[in-house]
Amino acid sequence: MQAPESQSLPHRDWIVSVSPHVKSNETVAKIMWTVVACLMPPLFLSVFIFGVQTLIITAVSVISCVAVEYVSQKALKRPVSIMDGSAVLTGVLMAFVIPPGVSIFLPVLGAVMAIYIAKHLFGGLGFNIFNPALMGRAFLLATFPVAMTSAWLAPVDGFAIFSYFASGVDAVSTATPLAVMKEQGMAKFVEMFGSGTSLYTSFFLGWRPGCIGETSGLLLVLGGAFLIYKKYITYHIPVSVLGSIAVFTWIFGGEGWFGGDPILAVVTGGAILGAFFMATDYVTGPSTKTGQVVYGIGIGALTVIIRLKGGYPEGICYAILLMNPLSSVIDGFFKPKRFAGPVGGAK
Amino acid sequence: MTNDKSISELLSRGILSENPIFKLALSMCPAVGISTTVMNGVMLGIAVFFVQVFSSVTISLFKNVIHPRIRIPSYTLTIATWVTVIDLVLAAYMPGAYAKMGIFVKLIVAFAIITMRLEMFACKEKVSDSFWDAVGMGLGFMVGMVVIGAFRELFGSGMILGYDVLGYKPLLFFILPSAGFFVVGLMMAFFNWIEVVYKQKKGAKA
Amino acid sequence: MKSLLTFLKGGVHPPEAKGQTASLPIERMPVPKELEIILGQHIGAPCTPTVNKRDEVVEGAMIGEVKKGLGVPLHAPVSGKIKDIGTSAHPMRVSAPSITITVDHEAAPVQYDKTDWTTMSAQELLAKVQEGGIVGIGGAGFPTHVKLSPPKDAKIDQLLLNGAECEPYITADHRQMLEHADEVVEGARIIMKILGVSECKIGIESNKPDAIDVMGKAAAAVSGAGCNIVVQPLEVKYPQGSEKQLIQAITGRKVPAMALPSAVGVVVQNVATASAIYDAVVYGKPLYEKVVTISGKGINKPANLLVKVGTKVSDIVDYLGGVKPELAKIIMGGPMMGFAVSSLDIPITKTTSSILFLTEDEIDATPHSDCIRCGWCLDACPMGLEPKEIAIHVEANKAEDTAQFGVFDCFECGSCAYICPAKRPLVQFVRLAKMKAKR
Amino acid sequence: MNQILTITFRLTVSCLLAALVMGSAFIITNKAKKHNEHVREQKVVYSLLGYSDQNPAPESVHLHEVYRYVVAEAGQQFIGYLVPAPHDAAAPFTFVALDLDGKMAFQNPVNAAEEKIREAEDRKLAILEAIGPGKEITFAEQTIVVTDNGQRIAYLLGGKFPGFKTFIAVMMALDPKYTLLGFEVLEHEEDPGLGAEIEQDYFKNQFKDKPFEVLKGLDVVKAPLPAEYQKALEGDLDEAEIAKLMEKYRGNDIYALTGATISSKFVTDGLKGIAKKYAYRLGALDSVLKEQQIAVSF
Amino acid sequence: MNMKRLRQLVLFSLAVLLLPGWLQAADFITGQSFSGDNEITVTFAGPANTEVAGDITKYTIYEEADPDIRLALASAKVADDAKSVALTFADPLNTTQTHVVSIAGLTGEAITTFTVAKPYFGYLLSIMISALLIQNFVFTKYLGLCVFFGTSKKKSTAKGMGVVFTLVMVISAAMSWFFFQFILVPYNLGFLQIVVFIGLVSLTVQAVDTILRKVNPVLFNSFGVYLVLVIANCIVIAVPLILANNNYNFLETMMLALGAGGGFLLALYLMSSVAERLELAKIPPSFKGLPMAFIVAGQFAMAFLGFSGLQLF
Repeated sequence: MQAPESQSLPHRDWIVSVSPHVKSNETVAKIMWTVVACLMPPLFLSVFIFGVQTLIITAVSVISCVAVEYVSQKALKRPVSIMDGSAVLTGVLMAFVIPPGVSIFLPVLGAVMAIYIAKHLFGGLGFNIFNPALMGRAFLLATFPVAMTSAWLAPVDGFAIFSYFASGVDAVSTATPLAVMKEQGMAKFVEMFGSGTSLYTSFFLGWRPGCIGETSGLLLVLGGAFLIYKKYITYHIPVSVLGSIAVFTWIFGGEGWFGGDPILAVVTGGAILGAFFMATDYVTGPSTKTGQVVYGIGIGALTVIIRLKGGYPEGICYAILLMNPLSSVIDGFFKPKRFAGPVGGAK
Repeated sequence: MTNDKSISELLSRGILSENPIFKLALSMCPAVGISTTVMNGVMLGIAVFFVQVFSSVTISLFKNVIHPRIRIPSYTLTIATWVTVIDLVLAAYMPGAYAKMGIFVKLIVAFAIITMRLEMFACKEKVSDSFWDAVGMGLGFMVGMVVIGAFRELFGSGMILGYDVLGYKPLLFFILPSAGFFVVGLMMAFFNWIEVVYKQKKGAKA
Repeated sequence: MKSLLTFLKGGVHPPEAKGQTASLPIERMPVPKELEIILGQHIGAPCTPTVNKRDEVVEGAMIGEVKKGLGVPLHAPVSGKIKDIGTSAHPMRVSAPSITITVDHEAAPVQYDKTDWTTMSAQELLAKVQEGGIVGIGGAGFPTHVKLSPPKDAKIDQLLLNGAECEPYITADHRQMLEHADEVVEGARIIMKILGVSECKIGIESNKPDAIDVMGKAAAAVSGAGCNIVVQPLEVKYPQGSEKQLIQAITGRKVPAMALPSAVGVVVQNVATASAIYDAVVYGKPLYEKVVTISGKGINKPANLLVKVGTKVSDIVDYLGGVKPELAKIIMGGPMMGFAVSSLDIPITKTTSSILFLTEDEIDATPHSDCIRCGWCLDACPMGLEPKEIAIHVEANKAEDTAQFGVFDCFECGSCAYICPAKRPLVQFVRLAKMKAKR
Repeated sequence: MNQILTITFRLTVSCLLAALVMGSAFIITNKAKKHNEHVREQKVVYSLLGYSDQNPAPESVHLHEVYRYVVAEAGQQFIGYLVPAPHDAAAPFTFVALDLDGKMAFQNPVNAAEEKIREAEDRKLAILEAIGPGKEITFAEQTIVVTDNGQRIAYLLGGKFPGFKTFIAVMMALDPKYTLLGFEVLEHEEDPGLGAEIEQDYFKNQFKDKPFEVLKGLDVVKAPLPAEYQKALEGDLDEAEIAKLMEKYRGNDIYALTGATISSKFVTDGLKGIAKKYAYRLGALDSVLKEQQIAVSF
Repeated sequence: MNMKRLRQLVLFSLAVLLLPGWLQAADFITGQSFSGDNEITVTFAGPANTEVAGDITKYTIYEEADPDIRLALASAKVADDAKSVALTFADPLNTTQTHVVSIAGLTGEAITTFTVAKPYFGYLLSIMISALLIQNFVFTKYLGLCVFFGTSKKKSTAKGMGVVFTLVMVISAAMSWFFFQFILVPYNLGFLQIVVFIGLVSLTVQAVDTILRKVNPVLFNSFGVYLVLVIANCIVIAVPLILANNNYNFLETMMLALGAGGGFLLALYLMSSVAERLELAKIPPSFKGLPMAFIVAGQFAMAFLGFSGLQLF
């Protein structure tokens, strides 16, 4: 190659690559870290109402996920990508769907399942078929059924968190609203949690027993809304999941038809967390908008089926896991509309 | 297939190089379904061993009488007969173990490995060779089942053959039904990996 | 104010980055010592030289022609002496046959006389267009006279002028429209006569309000019975300048896959092409000059230059005071679809619209990672294709199966690769797939 | 044609051979199977009564099997019990039928060997023969009355009730005052680690020694098992301590298994239902036997 | 002609399914069902005598199998329009049992008797759904794994395979049921079930093969290849064995076969859709192929745990 003639040119090689030469400033890492950031407010609220234990569990979960990611990538001779935040996100999400009172040993095991088996065996981020965090949870639920279904803590009065530090009083264990509803009936539920608008608001704000990150609907919705605003997710999946949960619960949830309580169905359990942060996982969900709506409705329907008729009080985790493998089928059905068909085709 | 096969060759083929579970990947259903304890593995292994040996010998004995057109029906009949026999025997004398294995004893009748040995080996070879081949295959199946069963029993309930070895239960997960898939999958991968490493070492030496 | 139109599906909105040059008037660059004119400047068969080494040529004289097949003649941009008939560096191919002319700076400038085109027949006009060596300036260089003679069974009812200029940085068309609005509109009228249509719409993106204004006035001045030229403001969205997207944006019609715009009764021409047609028909001046945007943070003095075809990039760099040390990438064409070059010896062709000197903070050099199936590329693709699937299949050595995802409909606009958060070179994957997949 | 004949012939022969093998295997094993099943059942029964290989049941202990049938005759229904008669009676068994209000309807001696009575089919035929035509009988259940030196010491009841997954089959023992002596889970498909814990001693022993009065109203509480009680239930304490604690918690409801409230509730309700029904029926049967002076072996 | 036959068959079977419901209701009683744990709701054709309907002493209620155990009523609440009554019981009801309700003096007759049971149709459906999802033959019963792993690489193959399996399973289950019910049980030949069932499966396969070849060669060409694989497969033989164990009646058998076949089809389809994605994935070399398929199946099995304990009806 000839040297540049001009004197004014510094001598160096120009980058030669394929078009386009400008790219948007969105990166995978940016997306992941933003989602993680959106999950921080609910976590802090959780620390506030359940105690530091939740923070420790989340930290253990994150650290073990990152560690497993590092080890897996080293072992499989792949580039280490722990800085892209995906393992951190998996760690946070997995911690969010386990009860606050479990041993810190659990998330370590869950991380192996979530990161190594459910993700890296498939080829790493982008190739997994099932949502790693939820697979980790399903594994923990199968392995430690008692801890995972009973280590719930009652939310403490806002200021008790400080006395927790002072006195080290153990938190009070309790049952989740959905479990009470399922196992002890609606009467007991009303006795424990009350009813009406104050119930909805306290549940929506997060003052209820539940998994570490699922209780505060408000903060989760705010986080989700921020992601929608940033265009990282679209409204399709959250709206269709929550909408179908509400509608199906309304139709089938009560005695007879149309007697269920749609608002309660949305604000209890992990519906909001699942709808905004789990079901919207890029890798395991469909890519087309129509497909996403169908996927969301499927998740909502399965959630309601499991909640009302199934063996578990909450069903959204399994519902998402069951819909995960269908996402490619759904994408196959709802391919994006081509700009125009071939010549001679219908215009 | 040559006619001259030493007994050890016939045996090792079934147990190692053509292990029905890890190598041929046949008869996977029980390997996943009821491999939660070593005992289950041994029991079903015995049943399969029995059926395999008796069927092989029977077919080998009557190979000249069996008309090629009704070859497959004859195999099926033979296998079904011996399965019925072992089913009745187990039900009568080992009701506890039999109950644990449930429907899988009867399902030996549909094991691909048995029919395959009959078709590939017993219908052509001498009775004694067929016998040893069947013994190898039956043992191979049993070994596979026992290995998986030992793994799951040890890590699932901390026991081996019902004796408490660890004193605590490490991971309930392994005795759960769905773990069967994971354990078999991981073991297969493990054996593949060993093979690759072994070959590499061999290659490095040569 | 008319409502802003745009195409329906996909598209992205990269930073426009036109501020550097949008307000700079077109500046005629002095002719350098030497020009290298590449013989194949249009789609079709390359020209064969009609001159020999050491021949003297005058500005505007034909130096190459296409004897067989699709093509237009090539003209000498300057008076001078044929120095060599050899090869030159080329942005897409490594090298290409070319004619080198040593410029005769002493030669008297050629004078072109204005003629009245309205008296000419459509056939004569078309011949003038061909003789003028006019090709599609905005696009790949398709011979314009071919485009202006649509198949007989096609009923053309509209002419669209493409003033969208959707690629970032480029302002050449913008300046042309501002400074030569009348020529553009007149060129449009010539085309309308050739096609025998009475409707013409000029699509201009709304980030060029001054151009919309000036063009609107120019169009209104000539519009009347049997000639209706209007300016249609468009939403700012890439790739609006693509023919099919522009047609949909303005007319709402969809051109079927593998079909030409004439299938839906439309012919699209670039505004710069219209201007060139005006020159060729009214003055008989062939296409040998070109407005090129020189921009990017890596060049000392950005400009909109009127350069002779055949001017080498290095001459332009010298003229503009050299490049900055931060320069990382040189692109011929727009940042979305242009080609990165490794040498400055490349000459300008009829289709060169810009040369960008980009620094590292303008380009993205992040290494790409695996697809995370976010589906953004599906949303961005203006053709409704599935770039992620194409790429994943190519990576898994299954490029043959990609036809189902519409790989052949792709015109490589780069929207998908622009938007991809994993920074995947999706266009490159598509090109690979096109090579391997069978229709 | 010849070929077809050959094939047919050979197939027939092989079928016959196979049938021969299977048939003989069946005949040989069938008896052993029945014997072993019976032995297994007896083992469960004795273990519930507190006997084991180390501590075998004394000679004086006898098991008396009572079979209950639902008898239908011309739109009317009766509850019939096949009860063993004393050794000196004319027929070894008596079929006693009660009407739905627990009043005597009819009784017939059944003359059949004990081995025959064990076989469901033979038993049915024997009863039908004894009670005469026009009646249909459906087997309902089998219960065992245990006597020691002629004194009733326990009742053993089998039962099957819905569980969380499928059915839970149990065998339970009641003393003559219907105090629950204990129960054994025979069959279940509950979730490992959750509902499957109903097999564990600390759950089963909670039911031990619940008096009938408590049993009738027994419910499940969703509260953690007190540590001392758990130790007592698992037998980790010395006997006096255990007895004290068992006494302390005797009147309590059942502490549900953690994470398996539903399974616990099913077991509790199931046992409660079986015991209540049995107590009612045995009361009716006893009063009829007494009233009609029908001699039975227990 | 064929379609007409089919329609007749469907109508007939629907009639058979629904008939019990019609016959059971006495004229005045238009509806009776369990509502909740300890409640039975009875609806009448017209307004009932509120004094009778609201008097708990007029009712005699027992489980069909236990006619001597009367269930204690806590209250009988007559609706305002007197067209229905809600019977509340002291203890929770065992709703799996058929309950017999008699009301004295409600109508002209002395005693009105009718039965309350969960809809039989629902029971049938629950058998099918159980075999389809809750006890999915592949993911929770581990049957048919060889074929499952062998033929789940392409969606089209998976669909064809699943359909053929379902077909064979339904036909062979029907034949096995008849054989079992009318030959093996009456003649005490239960121990021959393995031989008989496998023979019937082979026969079915042969018959389907022959008929399909004659009737619909196109279909045969697309399905024929799978037929060979069906014979020696445990999932097919498992259906008759299960029905023999559980003493199912014919309709229940059909539902089980349909559910099992459908479940197999579902599993194959799910697995094949995933397999198409797996082919593009960067799986570590030692996991390529079967090991990965097992891991995926394990994950499916874990996801299917979500259905555990599901009771739709």
